[in-house]
Amino acid sequence: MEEPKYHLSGVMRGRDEVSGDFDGPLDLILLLLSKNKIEIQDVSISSILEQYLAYLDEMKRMDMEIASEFIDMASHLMLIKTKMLLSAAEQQEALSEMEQLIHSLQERQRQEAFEQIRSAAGFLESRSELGLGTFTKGQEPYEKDRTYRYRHEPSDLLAALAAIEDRGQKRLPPPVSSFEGIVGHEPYPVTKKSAEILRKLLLRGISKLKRLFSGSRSRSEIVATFLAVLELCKNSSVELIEERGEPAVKLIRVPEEGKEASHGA
Amino acid sequence: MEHSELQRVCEAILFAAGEPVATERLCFAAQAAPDEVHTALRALMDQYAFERRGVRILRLEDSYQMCSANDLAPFVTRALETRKPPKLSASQLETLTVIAYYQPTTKAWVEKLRGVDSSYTISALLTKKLIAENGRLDAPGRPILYVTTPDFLRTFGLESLAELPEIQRVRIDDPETLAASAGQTPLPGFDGAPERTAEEGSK
Amino acid sequence: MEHSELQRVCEAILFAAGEPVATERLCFAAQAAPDEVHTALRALMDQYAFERRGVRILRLEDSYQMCSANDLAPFVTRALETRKPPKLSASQLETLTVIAYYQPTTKAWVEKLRGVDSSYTISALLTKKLIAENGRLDAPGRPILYVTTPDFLRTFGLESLAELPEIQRVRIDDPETLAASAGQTPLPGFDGAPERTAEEGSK
Repeated sequence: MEEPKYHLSGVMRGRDEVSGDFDGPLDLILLLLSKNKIEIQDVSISSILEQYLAYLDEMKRMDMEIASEFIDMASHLMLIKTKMLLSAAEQQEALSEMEQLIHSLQERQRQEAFEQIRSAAGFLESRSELGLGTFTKGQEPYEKDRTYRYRHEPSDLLAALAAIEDRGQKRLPPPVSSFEGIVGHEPYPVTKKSAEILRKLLLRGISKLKRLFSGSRSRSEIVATFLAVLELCKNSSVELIEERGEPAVKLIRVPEEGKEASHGA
Repeated sequence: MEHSELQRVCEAILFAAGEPVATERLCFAAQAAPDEVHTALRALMDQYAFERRGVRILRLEDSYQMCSANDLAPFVTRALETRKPPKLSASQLETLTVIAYYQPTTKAWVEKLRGVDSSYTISALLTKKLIAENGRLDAPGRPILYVTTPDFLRTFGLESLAELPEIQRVRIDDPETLAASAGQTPLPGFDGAPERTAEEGSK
Repeated sequence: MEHSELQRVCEAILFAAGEPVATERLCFAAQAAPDEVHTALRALMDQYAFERRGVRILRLEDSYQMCSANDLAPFVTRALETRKPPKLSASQLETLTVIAYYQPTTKAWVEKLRGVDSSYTISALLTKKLIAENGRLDAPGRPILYVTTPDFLRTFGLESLAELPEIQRVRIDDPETLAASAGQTPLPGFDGAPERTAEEGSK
């Protein structure tokens, strides 16, 4: 019959192997397990027993006194092993005793681990005065700076333009830069022209379209006047009508900006 | 230079407080006279200045406050910013491109070209300091004009706007272009152009 | 002694931040290499100590933090009308120690080692910011994992977890606590034990 395997993987490392200083049989077992670098998962009652007995023999050989509890443990281990070889019922009993042993080993190990923690806690306690007296402060308020800090390729701009064009299915008008050298300073601001026209219309209410261009001294002034009329039509300040067969401009209402502009002028 | 005990005490208190601490309180905590506190702190302030420290102590009326050195604010800000700032979104890039090529220009023009509301992206670009306001258009409503900033040039590794990649120039009488620009807000330096007159006039 | 620009920058940032600032963040803000930052700050720390300054710079794992000199606590508490935080109770100290050595670890593991319910002490340690939650264990019930904080290091005058005294750590393999050690990151200084392998934990 194949001997059952016991999983003792919780038992990882015993105490200091050199000192051999242990309190009882459980510690001895833990020590043996770690000493033989048994990857404890697959340890068997046989290997525990073998090592345990070998260790006792070694102690005997060195004429050392062996405490009775070690002998008790040896007989206990042998009993478990023996039961393993007997009937199914006995085997069941052995299994549960083995489980108990494992549990004891684990508990022993937990205690040991906890002792370690206790000693480390003592170390921390002795140092806690250090930090309890240091004060820290809160964060100083600061002004957020969201200046963009990534780098991009100029070609990203072209890609963006292409995206706009694709979406609109139309080509974009040329940029201002295309007109550099062609277009100079605007000598006749459209707003100023609008104000001028409004002033004239406030006096007369209506004016022939042609008449609005009468004082123009240059082509660009004519353009400005024309744009101003369009702008005023657009915001419904004036309307284009026909008077005596000629186009004329009629005042509807003075827009807010128009008022300001005419006051300012 | 070793600090006097009073200087150490004041330094620790001003640090831990972070905010202004009244002289009175410093005196109470350090069990010292106001004159002593003032003298100690004056010496400490001088020393900070002399050593070009990253922090300094300010006297405010009858209080003292420790704070980080003014000139280091950009570093401090960069360190304290918790989130990595987001990169430009596609719509921000589009808006930025329109402004870069048509500057100075208005929100209306950006929206005209992009075909979508662009208020949010414009304000995001302002925060990122990639564009800036630059006066108002001399037209009804006096809309704000936007231009790109030196940070824009840096971001795209350009020395000047002249280095912007050339875009294909379109013919003015292209009917599609006419449609695109119809009713747009006039641009300065643009709306007096004879070409535009032709456009508008042909409607 | 005049400070280097990097020292000034780091000093200003550490002051302004108040909390521990990761070296990485200092490097990013100061545009310097980690080595340069460490060297500059080490020199600054030494200088603070040498001059018996009222403030200190602490290194906490891979962060730095400015704080007041601990011998001045009585003055600071008097000025700010705060109190020194109360000492930790024995059970808090035990729980904290278990978490320090076995981090990231679960409440179940703490209770396994201590043998008593530890919910209350864990929540007290969280409030004191000595421990923090750090994700969940990928195991049934997805228990919360706890780690120690930079405040933990500062409180115990440690520069890093590696300065904790070495102890023998165990893993007790039972179904309840199997989870506790799963996915543990070995701590520097006291690990490398081949027994604590990932596959054991992930069984």
